Amino acid sequence: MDFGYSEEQRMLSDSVVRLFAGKETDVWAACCQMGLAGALVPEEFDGMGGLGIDGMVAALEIGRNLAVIPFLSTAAVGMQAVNLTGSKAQKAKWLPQIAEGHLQVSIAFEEPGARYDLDHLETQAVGDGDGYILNGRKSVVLGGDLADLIIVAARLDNGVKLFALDAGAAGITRTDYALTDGRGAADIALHDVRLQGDALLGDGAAVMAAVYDLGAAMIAAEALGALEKIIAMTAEYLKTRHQFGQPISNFQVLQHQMADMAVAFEHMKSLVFEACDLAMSKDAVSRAQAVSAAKILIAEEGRQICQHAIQMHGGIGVTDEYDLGRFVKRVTVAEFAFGDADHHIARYGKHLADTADD
Amino acid sequence: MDFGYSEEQRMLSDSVVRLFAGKETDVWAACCQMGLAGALVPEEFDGMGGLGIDGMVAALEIGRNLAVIPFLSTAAVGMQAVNLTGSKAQKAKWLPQIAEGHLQVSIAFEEPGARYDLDHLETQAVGDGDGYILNGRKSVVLGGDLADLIIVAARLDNGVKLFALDAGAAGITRTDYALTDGRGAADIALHDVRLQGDALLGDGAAVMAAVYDLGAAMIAAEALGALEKIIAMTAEYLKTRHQFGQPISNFQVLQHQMADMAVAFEHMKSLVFEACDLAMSKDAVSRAQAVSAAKILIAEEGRQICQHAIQMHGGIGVTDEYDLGRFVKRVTVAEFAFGDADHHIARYGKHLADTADD
Amino acid sequence: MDFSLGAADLAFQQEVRDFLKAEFPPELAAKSAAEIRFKKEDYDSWQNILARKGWIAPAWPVEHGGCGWSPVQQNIFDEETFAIGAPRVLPFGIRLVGPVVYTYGSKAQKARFLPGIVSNETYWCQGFSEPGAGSDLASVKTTAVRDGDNFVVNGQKTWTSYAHYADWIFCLVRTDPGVKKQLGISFLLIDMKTLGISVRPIRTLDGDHFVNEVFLDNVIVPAENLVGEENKGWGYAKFLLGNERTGIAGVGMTKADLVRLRHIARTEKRNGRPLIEDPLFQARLARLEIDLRALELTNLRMLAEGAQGAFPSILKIRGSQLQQRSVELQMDALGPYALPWQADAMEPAWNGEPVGPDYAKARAPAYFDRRKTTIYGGSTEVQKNIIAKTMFGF
Amino acid sequence: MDFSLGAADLAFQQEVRDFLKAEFPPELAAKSAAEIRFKKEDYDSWQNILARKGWIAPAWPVEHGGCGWSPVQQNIFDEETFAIGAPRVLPFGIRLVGPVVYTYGSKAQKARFLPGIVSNETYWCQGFSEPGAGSDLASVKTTAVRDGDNFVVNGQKTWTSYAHYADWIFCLVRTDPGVKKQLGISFLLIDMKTLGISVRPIRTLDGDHFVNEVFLDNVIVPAENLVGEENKGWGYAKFLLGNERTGIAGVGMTKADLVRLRHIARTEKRNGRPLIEDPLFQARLARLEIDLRALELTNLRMLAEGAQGAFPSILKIRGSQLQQRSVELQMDALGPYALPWQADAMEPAWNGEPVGPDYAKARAPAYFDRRKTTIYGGSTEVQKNIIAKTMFGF
Repeated sequence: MDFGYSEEQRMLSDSVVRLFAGKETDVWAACCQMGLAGALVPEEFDGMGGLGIDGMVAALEIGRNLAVIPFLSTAAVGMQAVNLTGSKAQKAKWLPQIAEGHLQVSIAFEEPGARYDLDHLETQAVGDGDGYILNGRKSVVLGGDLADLIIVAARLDNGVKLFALDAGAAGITRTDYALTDGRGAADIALHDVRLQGDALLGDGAAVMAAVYDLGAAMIAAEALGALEKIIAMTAEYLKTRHQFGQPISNFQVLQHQMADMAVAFEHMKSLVFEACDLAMSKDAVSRAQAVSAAKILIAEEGRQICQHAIQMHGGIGVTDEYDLGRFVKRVTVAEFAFGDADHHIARYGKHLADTADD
Repeated sequence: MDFGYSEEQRMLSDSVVRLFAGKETDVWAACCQMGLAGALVPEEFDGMGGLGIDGMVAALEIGRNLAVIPFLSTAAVGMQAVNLTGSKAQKAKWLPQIAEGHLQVSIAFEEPGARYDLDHLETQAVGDGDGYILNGRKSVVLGGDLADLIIVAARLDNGVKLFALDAGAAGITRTDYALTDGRGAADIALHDVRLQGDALLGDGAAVMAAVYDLGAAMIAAEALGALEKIIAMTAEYLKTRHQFGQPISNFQVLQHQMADMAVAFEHMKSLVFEACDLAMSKDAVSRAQAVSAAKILIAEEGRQICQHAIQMHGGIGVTDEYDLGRFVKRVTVAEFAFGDADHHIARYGKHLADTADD
Repeated sequence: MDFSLGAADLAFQQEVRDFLKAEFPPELAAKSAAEIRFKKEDYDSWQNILARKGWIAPAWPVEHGGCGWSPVQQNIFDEETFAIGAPRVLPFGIRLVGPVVYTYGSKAQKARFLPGIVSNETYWCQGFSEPGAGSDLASVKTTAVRDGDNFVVNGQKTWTSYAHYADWIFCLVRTDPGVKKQLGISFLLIDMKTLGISVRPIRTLDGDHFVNEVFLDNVIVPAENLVGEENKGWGYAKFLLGNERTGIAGVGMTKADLVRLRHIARTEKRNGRPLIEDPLFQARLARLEIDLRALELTNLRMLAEGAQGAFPSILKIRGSQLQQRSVELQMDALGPYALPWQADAMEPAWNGEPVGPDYAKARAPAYFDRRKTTIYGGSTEVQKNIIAKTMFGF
Repeated sequence: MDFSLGAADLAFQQEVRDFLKAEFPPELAAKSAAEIRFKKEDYDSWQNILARKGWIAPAWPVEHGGCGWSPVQQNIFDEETFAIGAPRVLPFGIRLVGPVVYTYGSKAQKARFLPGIVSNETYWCQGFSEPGAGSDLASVKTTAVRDGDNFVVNGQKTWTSYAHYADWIFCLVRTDPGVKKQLGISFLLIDMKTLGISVRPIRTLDGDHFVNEVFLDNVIVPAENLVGEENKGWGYAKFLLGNERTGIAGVGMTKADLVRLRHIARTEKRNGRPLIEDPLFQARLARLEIDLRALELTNLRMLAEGAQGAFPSILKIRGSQLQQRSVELQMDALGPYALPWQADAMEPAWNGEPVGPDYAKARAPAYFDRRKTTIYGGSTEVQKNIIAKTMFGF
């Protein structure tokens, strides 16, 4: 049993910290140069072959530093979708490009009205000679505004398949926008999009959940990093802010709220660690339960921490000029991306009920 | 709009207060003498013809004084079951006896495994000449340990009927016990109980809900009275108790917990008032929504108040020798009798969803 | 006990409804329904209608141009106007400075300032909060030094709502720095056009601009603009802060929020069923409706029984919490479409096409905006201190 | 990072399981399953088995008869014994006074007292709390006045768990009333059979008797029973209170509670379906399981990383809350059968027939009993004070 970073993880963490502390103009390019884009890419495809915990090491720093980079969309979930479903040739084509930072990839699994239900899939693929024709709509595709390659889930005959679409292909309409935390996304409409046969990656059903779980774990880790900063900022603010002739950290009610935050944070941290540890595991049940557990705490207790932090800051906490709000918005995005609390509690609870032993 | 007691309610309240403050050896007999047993009995049957709010006036004092008397079982729900379903002759036979305090009546609606669902009814009545034969089991019948008359719900042919059973009838087996707050109850088994034809009161389906709602409103009012005392006791305790060289009421965390209690209490009080105001209303929908609303707050926020009160008392709060626990146990019984929080939230929510306007 | 409105109040309610039906501008109703942010011209348009009708100052005595309505009538009016989505009447003249002027002002001040408020010609803003003061309102650092017939004012105010709309500002200023902080404060009325005043916008978490910093740099204020006595300003401020009784719970606003919430919950789906039928969401919605009903009744109890003791604080605490929970649950109802940030789509000038359902754009901004409700107007923490004081009698 | 047990720990876990399978008395297992309250003979029977095996003092150094296990091993042992429903080893000798004696006691005291503890011959109780002291443990009023080779002790202790089983009591006594309260306290070991000691039972909300008042009336205690130095007792007490690190979170107990809870939730029905499938109940159960997993991992993190800073307080707070929530949800799972009060049915001597399902009788008593967990051993409020201190660095 060991809850510390390995030597490699420590090095990765230090590099990311240094990079974010610097004044890079193109942060993602610098990240790619130090290997972050390939952190989770298998070694045989020019990556570092990292696992979920290695991804977490990066995600924590991304959250702590409010970095807006396509690590999650491209280097984690986009990469994993290709890696889990692609043929040897497809992987050889795309994964090294991802690792080098030359290709941005997004997953487009969710659809309007699906509300996190990956089985709710109306996008249709039909055979067309050697290739396929796709029609459908995808919603809130993270990184979809900048993606070069979009991994789309669609029904083909009676199965669910993943396809790799060139973002510039005819028939694709993107509506780009920013999320609450500033990262880009897009709604995507597919109208008679024609694909070559080699755009078919493979079976989607089980893989979608695996990819989605990795995304949930990574964004939970980002939120954990942001929450750590929120708690530290709030403690610091209470110490320096004076009211009624004393630092407001003297007020017992505020002291206890800080203590509540600390209690919640340490427990959340444990679950995020476990979720990330299992985020690339093939054991779908353990992975799903651990990821849902972490995601629920982030959504529920993370939100609580954010609300209390704003409250304890008072007026300054609700201004857009003060950094607190940016961290809070980062956590809020993590609440709603890759399944909200109710989605995960239902998934976790169903498994609990189905498997309760007697 | 007027939220104060009427002249009559003030008098009723004062009488009950005086009575409980006295040293009566037979409290219920004294209550009956002052008319409490007949407070809700229609005037034509020798009662005071009071409504839900009048019942509340009494129930509040019962809760404040931890009185163990069959007001709820006999004078409220037992009376109301007879009153709403009985023929003129049946009412003339039983209601004056109730009003005089010569008859204790309990309702036996719920059954093992029904979990507050009044439609879950397995007790069977079959015709037998001019009369009926009953078989079934009833659970947690409030006041069932001392009842002279038991109003039983049973299926007859395709309908649900209420029957009035003499508690001493052959075939009735009672298992008596005390509830957490000291009031008596019984589980009742009915094995080939033979009834005369005039034991049939009438249709049960709609009436059961009305009677049950009255019970829920009254026990919520009892709990409100108990909670008022709990809050007052706690405030008093904090003022007198010294620790670290000062009264512990100086600690801001405890001050804010008391404030939370006050906020919860005033809002609960408003809903209990409304629930009792509508508790004998024929408008089944308004009554049900108001009663469920009050019952939910009592169960959820009432429990919170109890837990915080114990916590703020520290060690003394968990001893059986100190009065606090008796009040807390009274509230706990009110949480589970006549439907728990989940029962009422489901009922309230279902109506909300069914009737949401667009 | 009687929970229903009496005949006179019912008739009043009908009168209000008839008036609103006849006079509330359809273009404001449309803006409200589409959640387009109201601007000065919108407030103006509605407040002018109310002023013409003589209904702009519900709580003021009739002699000063007010309605002289009872608290119950004021509450009816509040709820009815909120229900149709009317802009709230900006409170700074009507609810805040007006009563101070007619209670403590000189005859000349009454004649000068009150007509402009009830005719909706003069917009006011409130210069109480200062940087770093927070809940400690009496720690006023802005100074006013007597210089002949004038005061010279220097300092900074913050969280000044709608200062950019305002013609006048009412300020707490320190006129005696040598005494206990509550004793050296005066209450001064200042023309916003005076030389030396500048306004800097503060953008809030929802991306909107309604609060400002106000800088006062050697601002010359005629001494005749001093309200009441010098160094007695803290008393007037406490009067002002304690004066607002109806509307403290925000019942009307939260009711309107719940209408929207139910609409969203019927429209959104989870597992193919309307969200309102999802047991977890339904339970939360039910719980919120129940708490709102409790708040509404408790508010009515205060109106009927008088705003004594801890009552106003109790309503402020729960009322502000429900104002937060209602928009929080609206946001939760969206699921993935809570993610796009579309605050710009709430601006009248915006002409793009929002993504997701039409009610999505305002949800996250509303959630962030409402965090303020437990902070301003006496934070939840301050209100709890007050309640504890009444409970422990110290 | 590695979340799993290493090979050596897995082997140890297997050894513990094998031992428990072979040695845990079936009659205790039956009592535990039937929720019959353990009495002295039950504790005795199990603790004798552990003592014979040499496993009664997991954290003690081997030289004093302990196991010398690592924190992780101690945790494994805790969890395994809780899982089978074994009585917890009463902590007063093993966990509390023992380490004080072997750390601060004289050679003679070690020789005299430690063997009785590891052989399970001597039962101890803890004389710290006094009436009216609450969380202010240092406000000791019980006095010990030197009289030749003896102390004469007068005072009263309260919340003294299992004083009625105890042969000895370790007491905080005031030996110098003239100094700051923490500086005048001594740590005294007193034979419960000494003249002048009387024990009065206190019944708790669950109807059980395990705590007591202990009255000390001119009790003569040989000075050789003073641990360490006179007036240094507060330091030993703090050592004792801070010494308990494994088990602080109560993970094993709550895990066992959840096994029972799941059983109840599968058995009880709502609307004809198992309660565990009811969405609201299932969500609460899931939430509790998740919080327990978080607690378990956080506890392991502390064992691996060391019990520094606020860690023990964090675990105490959350651990005690989950101990409460688990029995609360068990009670809620019953519905109407939460109402009958059947605490007597938990007594070994009772021979009636409880009403409702067999698991009903202990639910309400357990709910009330567990309210103590956030009060004793450093209340939640005290723990939060400690956490805040570490966060603000004062």
